[in-house]
Amino acid sequence: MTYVRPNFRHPESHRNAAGYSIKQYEGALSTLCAGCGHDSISAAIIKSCFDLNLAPHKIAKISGIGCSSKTPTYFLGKAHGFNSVHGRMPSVTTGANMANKDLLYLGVSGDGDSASIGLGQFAHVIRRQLNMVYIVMNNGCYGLTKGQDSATADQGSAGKRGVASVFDSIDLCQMALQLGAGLVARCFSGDKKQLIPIIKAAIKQRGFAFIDVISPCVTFNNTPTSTKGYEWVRDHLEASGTIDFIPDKTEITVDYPPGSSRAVTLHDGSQLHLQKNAQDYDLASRKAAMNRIETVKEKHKILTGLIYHNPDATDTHEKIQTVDTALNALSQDQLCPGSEVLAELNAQLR
Amino acid sequence: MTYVRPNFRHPESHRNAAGYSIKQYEGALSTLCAGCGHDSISAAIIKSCFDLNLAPHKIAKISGIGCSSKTPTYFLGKAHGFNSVHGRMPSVTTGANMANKDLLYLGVSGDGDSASIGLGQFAHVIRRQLNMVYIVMNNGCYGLTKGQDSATADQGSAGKRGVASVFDSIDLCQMALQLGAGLVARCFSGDKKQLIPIIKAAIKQRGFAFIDVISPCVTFNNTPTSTKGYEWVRDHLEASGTIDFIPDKTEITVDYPPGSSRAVTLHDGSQLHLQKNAQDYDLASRKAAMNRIETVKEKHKILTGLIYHNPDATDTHEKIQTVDTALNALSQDQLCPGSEVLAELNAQLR
Amino acid sequence: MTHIKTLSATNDCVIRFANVNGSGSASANNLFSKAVFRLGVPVSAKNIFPSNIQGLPTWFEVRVNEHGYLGRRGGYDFMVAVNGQTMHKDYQELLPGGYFFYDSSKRLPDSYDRSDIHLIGVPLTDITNSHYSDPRQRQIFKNIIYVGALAYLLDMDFSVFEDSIKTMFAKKTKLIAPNIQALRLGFDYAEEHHRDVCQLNIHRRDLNGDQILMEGNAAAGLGAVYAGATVAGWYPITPLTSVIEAFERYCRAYRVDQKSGRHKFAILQAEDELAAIGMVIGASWNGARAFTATSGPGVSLMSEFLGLAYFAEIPVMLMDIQRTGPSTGMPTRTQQSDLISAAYASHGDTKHVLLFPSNPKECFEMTVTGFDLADRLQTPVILMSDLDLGMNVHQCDPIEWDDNRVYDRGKVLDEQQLNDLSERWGRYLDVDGDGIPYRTIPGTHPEKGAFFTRGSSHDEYAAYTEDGMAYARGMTRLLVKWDTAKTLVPAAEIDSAKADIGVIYYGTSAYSAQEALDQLRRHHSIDAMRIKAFPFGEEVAAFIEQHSIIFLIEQNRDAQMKTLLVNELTIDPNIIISVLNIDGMPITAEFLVTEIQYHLDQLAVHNPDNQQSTGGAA
Amino acid sequence: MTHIKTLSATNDCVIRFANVNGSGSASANNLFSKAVFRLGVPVSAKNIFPSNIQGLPTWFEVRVNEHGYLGRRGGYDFMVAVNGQTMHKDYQELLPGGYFFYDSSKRLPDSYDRSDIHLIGVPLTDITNSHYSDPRQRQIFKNIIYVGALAYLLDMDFSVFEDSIKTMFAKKTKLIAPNIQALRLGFDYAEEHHRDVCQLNIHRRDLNGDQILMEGNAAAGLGAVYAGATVAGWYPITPLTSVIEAFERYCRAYRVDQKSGRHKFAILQAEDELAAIGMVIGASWNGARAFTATSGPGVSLMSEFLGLAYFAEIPVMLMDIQRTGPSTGMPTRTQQSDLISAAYASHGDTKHVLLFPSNPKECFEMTVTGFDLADRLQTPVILMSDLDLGMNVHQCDPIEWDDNRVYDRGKVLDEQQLNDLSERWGRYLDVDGDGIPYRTIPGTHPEKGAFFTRGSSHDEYAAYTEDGMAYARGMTRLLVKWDTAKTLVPAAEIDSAKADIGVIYYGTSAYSAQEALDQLRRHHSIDAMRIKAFPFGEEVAAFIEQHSIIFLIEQNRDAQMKTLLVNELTIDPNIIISVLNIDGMPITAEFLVTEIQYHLDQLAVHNPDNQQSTGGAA
Ligand SMILES: Cc1ncc(C[n+]2csc(CCOP(=O)(O)OP(=O)(O)O)c2C)c(N)n1
Ligand SMILES: Cc1ncc(C[n+]2csc(CCOP(=O)(O)OP(=O)(O)O)c2C)c(N)n1
Ligand code: SF4
Ligand code: SF4
Ligand SMILES: [Mg+2]
Ligand SMILES: [Mg+2]
Repeated sequence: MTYVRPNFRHPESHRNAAGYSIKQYEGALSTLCAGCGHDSISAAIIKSCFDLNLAPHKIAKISGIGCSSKTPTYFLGKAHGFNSVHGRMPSVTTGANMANKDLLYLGVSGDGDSASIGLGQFAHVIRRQLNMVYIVMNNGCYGLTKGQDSATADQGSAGKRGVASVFDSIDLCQMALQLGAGLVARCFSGDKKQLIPIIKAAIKQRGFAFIDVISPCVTFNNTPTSTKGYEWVRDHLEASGTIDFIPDKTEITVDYPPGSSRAVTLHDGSQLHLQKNAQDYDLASRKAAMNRIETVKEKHKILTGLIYHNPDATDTHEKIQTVDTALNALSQDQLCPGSEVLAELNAQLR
Repeated sequence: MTYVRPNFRHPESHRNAAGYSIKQYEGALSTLCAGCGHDSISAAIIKSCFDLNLAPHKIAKISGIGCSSKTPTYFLGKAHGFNSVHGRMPSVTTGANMANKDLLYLGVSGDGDSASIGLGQFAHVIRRQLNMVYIVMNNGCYGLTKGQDSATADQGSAGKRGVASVFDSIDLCQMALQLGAGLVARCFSGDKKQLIPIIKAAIKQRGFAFIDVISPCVTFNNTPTSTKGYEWVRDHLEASGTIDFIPDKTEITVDYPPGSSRAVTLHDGSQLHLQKNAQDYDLASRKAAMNRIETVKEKHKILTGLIYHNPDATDTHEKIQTVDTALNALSQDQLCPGSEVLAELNAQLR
Repeated sequence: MTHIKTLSATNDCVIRFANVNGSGSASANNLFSKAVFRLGVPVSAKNIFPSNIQGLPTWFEVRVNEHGYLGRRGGYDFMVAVNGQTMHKDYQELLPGGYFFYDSSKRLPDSYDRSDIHLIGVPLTDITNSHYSDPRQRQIFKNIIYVGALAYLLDMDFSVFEDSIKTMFAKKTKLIAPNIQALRLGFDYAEEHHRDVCQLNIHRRDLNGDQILMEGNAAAGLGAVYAGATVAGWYPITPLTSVIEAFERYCRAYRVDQKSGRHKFAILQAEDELAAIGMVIGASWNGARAFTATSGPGVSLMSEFLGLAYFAEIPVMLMDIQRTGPSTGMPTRTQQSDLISAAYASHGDTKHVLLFPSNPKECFEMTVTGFDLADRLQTPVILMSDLDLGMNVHQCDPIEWDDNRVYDRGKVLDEQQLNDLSERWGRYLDVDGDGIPYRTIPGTHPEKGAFFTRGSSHDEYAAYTEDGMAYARGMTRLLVKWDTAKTLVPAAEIDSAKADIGVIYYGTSAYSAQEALDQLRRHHSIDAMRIKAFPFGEEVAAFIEQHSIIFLIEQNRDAQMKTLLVNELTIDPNIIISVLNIDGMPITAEFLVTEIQYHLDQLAVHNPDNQQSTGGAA
Repeated sequence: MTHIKTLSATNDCVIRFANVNGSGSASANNLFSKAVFRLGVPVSAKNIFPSNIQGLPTWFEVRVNEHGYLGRRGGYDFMVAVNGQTMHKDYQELLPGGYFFYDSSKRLPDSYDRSDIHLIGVPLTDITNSHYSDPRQRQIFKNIIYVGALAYLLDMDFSVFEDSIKTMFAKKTKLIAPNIQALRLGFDYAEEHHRDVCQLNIHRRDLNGDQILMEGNAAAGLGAVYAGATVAGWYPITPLTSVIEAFERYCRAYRVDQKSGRHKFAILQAEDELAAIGMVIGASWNGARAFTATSGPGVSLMSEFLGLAYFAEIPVMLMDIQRTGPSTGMPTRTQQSDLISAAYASHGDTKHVLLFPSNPKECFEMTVTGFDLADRLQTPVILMSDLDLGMNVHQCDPIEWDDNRVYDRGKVLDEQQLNDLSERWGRYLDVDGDGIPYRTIPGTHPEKGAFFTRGSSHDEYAAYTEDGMAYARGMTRLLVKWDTAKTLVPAAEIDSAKADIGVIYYGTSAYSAQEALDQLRRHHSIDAMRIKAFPFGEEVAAFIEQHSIIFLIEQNRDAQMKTLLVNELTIDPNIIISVLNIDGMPITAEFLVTEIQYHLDQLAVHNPDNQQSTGGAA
C-alpha cells in the first residue's frame, strides 16, 4: 500500500550512464500491503536495472497471478509487462523469448504460482535453460487469496490462522539446481545489500538464473510461528556466497584484502566478487550446492546468497540453433519460400 | 503384442497362501509391441502380488495415458482399474485413497505422463506422502504418440529418428527423493530378479514408494544411440542395494554368510535383505542417496536397485488425521449431523 | 437548507459505506446491518471489495426494505463517506435529497459544492483521538463511532446495538463496555449536532420471522456436510474459498470422532484445479461422496476432467462460484457468465447438469440435491452460484433437514447384489431403460464386478473398443440418461396467470426480478418463471410455448441461458428479449424495470426489432 | 460360379485392405492408391488404424471414382484380407458380388461359406517364403506381392507401378529391382490362376489434371511456413503430430540460413498443451507469428489461456485436428465435435474465430488466412480440421502462392508511428470504429507505447480497473470487433438455384455431401451452402432465411454447428433438420442420401416432426 507515494527518493537521483534517472525505472504506485516484502524486491529490481544502465524498454517483465505477480506493474513502467494467468509465466516467457532473443526477460512469480499450479512449467523452463531471470517472491503462503499455506510452507510453520502445515515444503532452489539452472540464489527481501548484487548477477547470467527471495507476507504469514516471517528469517539466516557485482573488469576499484575474496567472471566479462565466507565453496558444483543447502537446513537455518553458478551455461536458442536475428525481426522475404518452390513441391505430391 | 497368449506358464501354477492361482493375478492380453519392456513390468507386478498373497480385489490400479498406462488392463483382472487422463493419475489416486485407505493403490505411469504433463501432480502426490506404489515405465520417449523424446531422454540420446535430444533429462528418482518419497528405487525391466523384490518392498512400504523402471521401447527408442535401449542399459547398469524381500521375520530361512547382508525391517514386520554390494550404504539418508545417484551418473552409469528407504515414513491419512474406518464406509448416520443441531445453527445466524 | 429536496422514508432506504479495505470497517458495517435485521426489518448487504488485500477502496451497501425487496435497488440515499480516496466520487453519487455523512475533523474542500444534498459532518478522527491513544483502538473504534451516529440519525433502537455487542463479545466480555462507549460517542455527537436532520428512519417491525442471515458459500459448505461428503479437493480462488472454510468449520464441529479426535473427512488443498477435480473423480469412483468448488478459471482448467467424468460416468459434485470473466476478469465482482463453459465443458459431445440456487437456503438444499443427482445420474453436477450469493450475507428462511431423508447413492451394486446377479453384469448396460447403468465400487467383491474405467471408448461391458457402433450406442444411451435427468432435477418455479408476456430469470437475479415484477405488474399482466436447473424439465418448454414474448434476465453479455434454452428446447429465439447486465454488480430492480418497460413500450408500437438490451446497472 | 452376381465396373469401386499395424502394409497400400492416381483416375484413400503401435487390425480403404467422388461411399467391392485377426469379419462385410482376396497358403476354414462372393486366393506366404529368406524382406515383399496381383486383377497398367517404384527408390536404386520383382510375382500368379475373374477395372484416364495428393496436416504445416510462422509450441497428440512434423520438415527445407546453418524458426515440444499455447501467446505478444496444434483434449486444456488471449487481445493461431470425443474417446477416429468447446472456449463471455477447411489446399490457405485474421483481429483463430482430413491423403488442386501477397500483420504501431502520434494512444481504444485497437510490440520505442497486458479487467489505456463501466465498455467493444470479424472471415460457398430446400455442410463432410447432392438433385431441387468460418457472414443468414427447410450435415452427436447457427443468427431451429453421423468414420454419401431422402419423404406427407437423425455410416 502506498496510496501516497513517499517523498523519499533514492540518493542517486542523478542519471546513470545510459542517461536514465532512477525514476524512469519505477512503475505505478504499489497496491500491496504496507510492509510487504514484495515491495522491497521491486525496489531492488529498480535499483539493479538502474545501476546496470539497462534501457527500460528492452526489458520484458512477465508474471503469473498473485500479490507477487502484481509487482511488475510497480517497477519499470517503461517496459512492456504481462500479467498472464496463474502459474503459467514460464511458458509465456518462453514464447516471448523465442520471438525476440534481444530483450531481457524478467519473470516474477509467487510460491503458489511456481511451486503449486506452476511447478511443471517452472521445471521445464529450467530444463530448457531459457535465457531469463526468474524471481520467486516466496512468502510461504497464498497472499492474494488470503493466506492459505503454499507448497513452500515448512512443515510445522503456522501463519495467521495458527494452523501448522503438516506437509514438507518444496525447496525451489534445490529443484532449480537439479533441473539445470545456470545460476541459483536465495535471498531475503529484507537484505537489499545481498539482493541487489545477486539480481545484477542474474541479469548478466546467460541462460537461466533463479532467485528465490524469501519475502514475508505481513498480513497473513508474519507470525513468530512462521518460518517465512521477518523475525524467524532474520534469526535463521546463514549467508553464503555473499557477493559484490562488478559490471566490468576494468572497474574493479575496490581493494579486497588478499585472500578475502575471489572473483568469478561472467560470460560478458563482468565479475562476481565472492566475499570471505564464500570462497571455500565450489560455486560451480551442483552436488556441493545440494549438500550445502541440505546441511544448512539440517541446522534449521536458511542458506542465502549465491548458491550455484555455472560459468558455461548455455541457453535455449543455442540449443535449438536459431539465427542471430530475433525471429520477430525477420521479414516476409526471409520467411516465405514464395511461389517458386511450389512447382517442385506439388510435383512431389503427384 | 501377444495376440495369441503364449502357452508358457509360470512354474508356480499352484495356489498361493491366500488361495489364488497366478492366473487370478493376470489381466487381458497385452496389445503392446512384442518385446516392449512394459510387458515385463506387468509380469513382475503379477508375480509380486501373487507372492505376497494379496487379494486381487483389494487392489486399485490407476494410470494416466500412454503405452505404459495401458498396462493395468494387462494385469490383475480381478482388480478395479482406472485409465484416467494424461498425466493426472496422481490426483485420481489421491482421491481414491482418501475415500478408502484400505486398498492397495498401484499407480502406473509413463515418463511422458509423469515427467512432462504430470510433473506437478507427480511432485505433489509425493509431497503428501500418499500411501501408494508409483511405478514409472520409463522408456525416454512417448511410445503411444510414436516416439518423440520425453523429458527423461538424456541429452545426446537418439531414438529411431536419429535426432539427439538437446535438453538435459529430468531424473525422477532425484525428484522423488527431494520431494520426500519414503522409498525410492530404480530398476530395469529386463532384470526381474531385481524388480520383483523391489515391487514387493514398495507394496509393503507405508506411505509413498516410487520405482522408476527403465523399460525400453522396442519400436521407437531401442537404438544403440539411445540411453534407454536394451543394449545401452544392460551395458551401463550399476546395481546398488540389491535386495531380497522377506515377508516375515520368521520365514528367514536363507542363510546369508555373515557380513554379506543386512536386514531392514518394514513397518509391518517384513524385511528387506540387502545383499553384499548394498550394505555400505545408509539407505535412510536422503543426502547420501542423492550423492550416490550423482556419482554414478558422473561415471555415465545408471544406478539401479533400492536407493532410499525411510523406515519411519508416514502417510497422508496420518498427516490429516482421518478416522480408522475408510471414509467410503461411513454411514449416513455417522456423517449427517441431522436436524437437531440446526436449531442452534440457525439461531447463530439471526 | 429547507428549500432542497429531502429524502424521507421509514424502513426503505439504501445506505452506502465507503471504506478502505483492511481497516476493520467490515465488522462495524456488519454490526449495522445485523441491527437492522434484528429490528425485524428486512435487510440486504453487499460488499463491494477490491482484488487486493489492504489499502484500496471498498464499499458496503445496505438496503433496508420493509416490503422485503432484497436485491440491489440502484441509487444511494445515505452515504457514509469515510474513505478519502473515493470521497468526491461518493459525494457525486449520492441521490438528490440524500445524506452525506463524513468525517468533519477536516473541512470539506470547496469542490464539495452540491446544493441538493444534506451534509452530516461528524469529527470521527477528533472524537477518536480524544478518547483513544492506542493506534489500533483508534482505527477500530472510529468505525464503531459512525455506527453509533447512524443509530441516532436513523432513529434506530439503541438497545439492539448494545445487545449485538454483548452477543458478539460473549467470550471477550472485557470488550463490551468500550464498544458500547464508542457507539455512545457517535450517538451522542449526532444527537447534539444533527437533531432532526435525517428523515430516513429504521423502526422496529416484526417482519423477519424465523429468517436467518447467511452467506451462500457457508450454506453450500454446510450442505456438503449434510450430504455426507467426506472428501474435498480444492484450490484457492476468489470467491470460492469460503465454501471450503465453511465445510471445514462444520466438519470440525460435527464430524470429529469424540474418542480419537480423528476426522470423518479429508480436505486436501490441491496443487491446482486439475488436481482438485482429479481427486474428486478418484474419490467418487471409489465410493465416497466428494466435491470441489472453484470459479471460472478453475472451470476452464477442469474442463478435460469433466469430459472424462461425463464419458466414464463418474459422479462429480462441483460448485462454480461465478465471478466476472473472461480470464482473470474482475475477480471480486459477480456475474452469471460460466453457463456455456459449464454446461458443455470439455471437447466432444458433452452435457452437464447445472443447478441455479437463488439464496443461501437453496445453496444448502441444492448442494444436497446435487450429491444425490450426481450419484443417481453418475455424472458431473455443477452448482452455479455466484460471488454475490456466495460471499454476501443474504436473508432467507432457516436451514432445514428432514431426518427421514435418505441419501440417494444411485445404482451401486453391493456384494450381495453381485452374488445374486443372474445375468452377465455390464458396467455400461442400460437394463432399466433410463440410460443409467449399474456401477460397482472397488473392493466390493472378490470375484465379481471388477471393471476397467476409462476415458477412451468402451462397450457395454467396459471393454475398450474402437467399434464405431459400440461407441455410438454408448453416446446415444447418454442422451437417454440426459432425458432421465430432466425428470430428476429441481423444476422451475412458475408464477403464471396466463399472461402473454413472460419473464424468465435464475440465480441471484431473483431478488431484483421479483421486485421489478411487482412494479411492472401494476401496469402489465406478466408471468414469471425461475429456472432452477439444466437440463430443463417439461415445464420450462411449456412456459415458453405459452408466451408470445419472453424477457430473459441474465447477468452476462452473451445471453448464455438463452443459448441453452434455444439449443436444448428447439425454441424460436426471436420471441426472447434478453435483458442483460454485465457490469459485475448485482443486477438492480431499477435497471430491469427501465429495460423491460422500454421494450414493452416499443412492442406496443411495432414488432420487436432490437432484441438485446445490454447495459450496466444504474 | 457363373450364377452369382458379379460386381463389374470401370474406375468405380471400393477396395479395402485389412492389415496388421506395424507390418509395413502402409507403404504397399499407398503404392497402390498412388498408382490409381497416376493413371489419371480420381482416388481417395482412408487409413483406419487402431490406437496402438503394433499388432492390431488396421484397414486401408481406397475408393476409385471416375466422377471424382472422393468421400467414403459405404460398402466394399474388393477385400484384400491379409489379417487373420479380422478375416472373418472382413469376409462378412464384403458386398454381394464382390471379391475376396486372401492368402491361400492356408485353406479357408469352412465357416467361410458365402455363396454370393468371388474368392481370389493367392498363396502370399508360400510365394514369399520360396523367394525370400530374410524375415524382414518376407514381411515387406508379401505386401508388394499382393499389390502386383491387384495390378493384374484390376487390369491396371503395370508400368505405372514400375515408375512409382523407380521414383520411390530414386535414392536407393538397389531396391528397385527386387520391388519390381515382387510386384511381378503377384501379377504373374494372378494372371495364371485368376484370369478373367475380376470384373472391376481401373483404366487410364486423364481426369486428375494438375491435382496433387496430400495430407491436410502436411498442408497446414506448409501453410504455417508460408504464413511466416517462426515459433511453434506443441505437445504430441494424435492426430496433430504430423502438422508439426510437416512444419519442421518444410522449415528445414526452406528456412535454414545457408551460411550459418542456423534456423529461422523455433519449435519447442512443450511439457503439455497449457505450456504450448502459453508459448504461442508469449511469442505473438512479442511480435512473432506463432502457432500451436492439438486435438480435443488439448483444446480443453488450453481453454483458460484462450480466454486470456480473447480478453487481452493477443493473436493466437491454433489448429484443432479433431478426433472422436469426449475425453480420450476414439483417438484414431474422426469427428467434428469440438465446435462448441472451441467457439466458446473458456469461462466468461468469449467467442473465438473458427475456420473449417474441407481439403488439404484449404488447410494451407486457411492457415495462411488464419494468421492474417489472428493478427488483424488480435484474437484466437482456430483451424477446425479433423483426423480424416489431417491424416489421410486427399486429392486436391495444387498449392498456390501469390508472391504479391503481403502478410496482414494488423494494427501494430512501429517506432515511427509512435513518434507521430498526436493524441494519447490507448492500447484498448477503438479509434477506427471497427472494435480493433492498436497494439505495440515490446522493445519498439524507448519512451512510448509500453503498456501492461493482463487478463484482469482494464480500461482503454490498459490500466487495471474494477470500474464496471470501463469493463462493460471493453466487453461491448469486443462485440464490435466480432462484427468486424464477420466481414473478414472466408465467406460460405453457396450453390443456389432458389430452391426451397437447402443443405448445409462444412469441413470434411463436403466430399460426401457433394456426391449425395448430385444423387438427390436427380429428383429434388436442393440448394447447398458450405460454411467456411465462424462467425457467420451475412450470406449465411441470408441462405438460411431463403429456405424453408434446411438439412444440416454434421459429424457429431449434438448438432454443434446448429447450436452455433441458431445462437449467433437468431434463427428458428425448427427449420433445421440435422443429419448426424457419430460413429467416428468419415460420413458416407450413402448415409446422407438415405437420411435426407427419408426426411423428404416424410415431409411430403406431413410437417416435420422428428428433427434429428442420428446414426452410423453404413
Ligand atoms: C487458475 C487460477 N486458480 C486460482 C486463482 C486464484 N489465485 C490468485 S493468486 C493465487 C495464489 C497466489 O499465491 P502466490 O503465487 O504465492 O502469490 P502471493 O500472493 O503470495 O504473492 C491464487 C490461488 C487464479 N487466479 N487462477
Ligand atoms: C491431454 C493429452 N495430451 C496428449 C495426449 C496424447 N498422448 C497420449 S500418450 C502420450 C505420451 C505417452 O508417453 P509416456 O507417458 O512416456 O508413455 P509411453 O507410451 O512411452 O509408455 C501422449 C502425449 C493425450 N492423450 N492427452
Ligand atoms: S497479502 Fe501479503 S503478500 Fe499480499 S500484499 Fe499483503 S503482505 Fe504482501
Ligand atoms: S511403442 Fe514402444 S512403448 Fe509402446 S508398446 Fe511399442 S515398444 Fe512399448
Ligand atoms: Mg506466496
Ligand atoms: Mg514413455
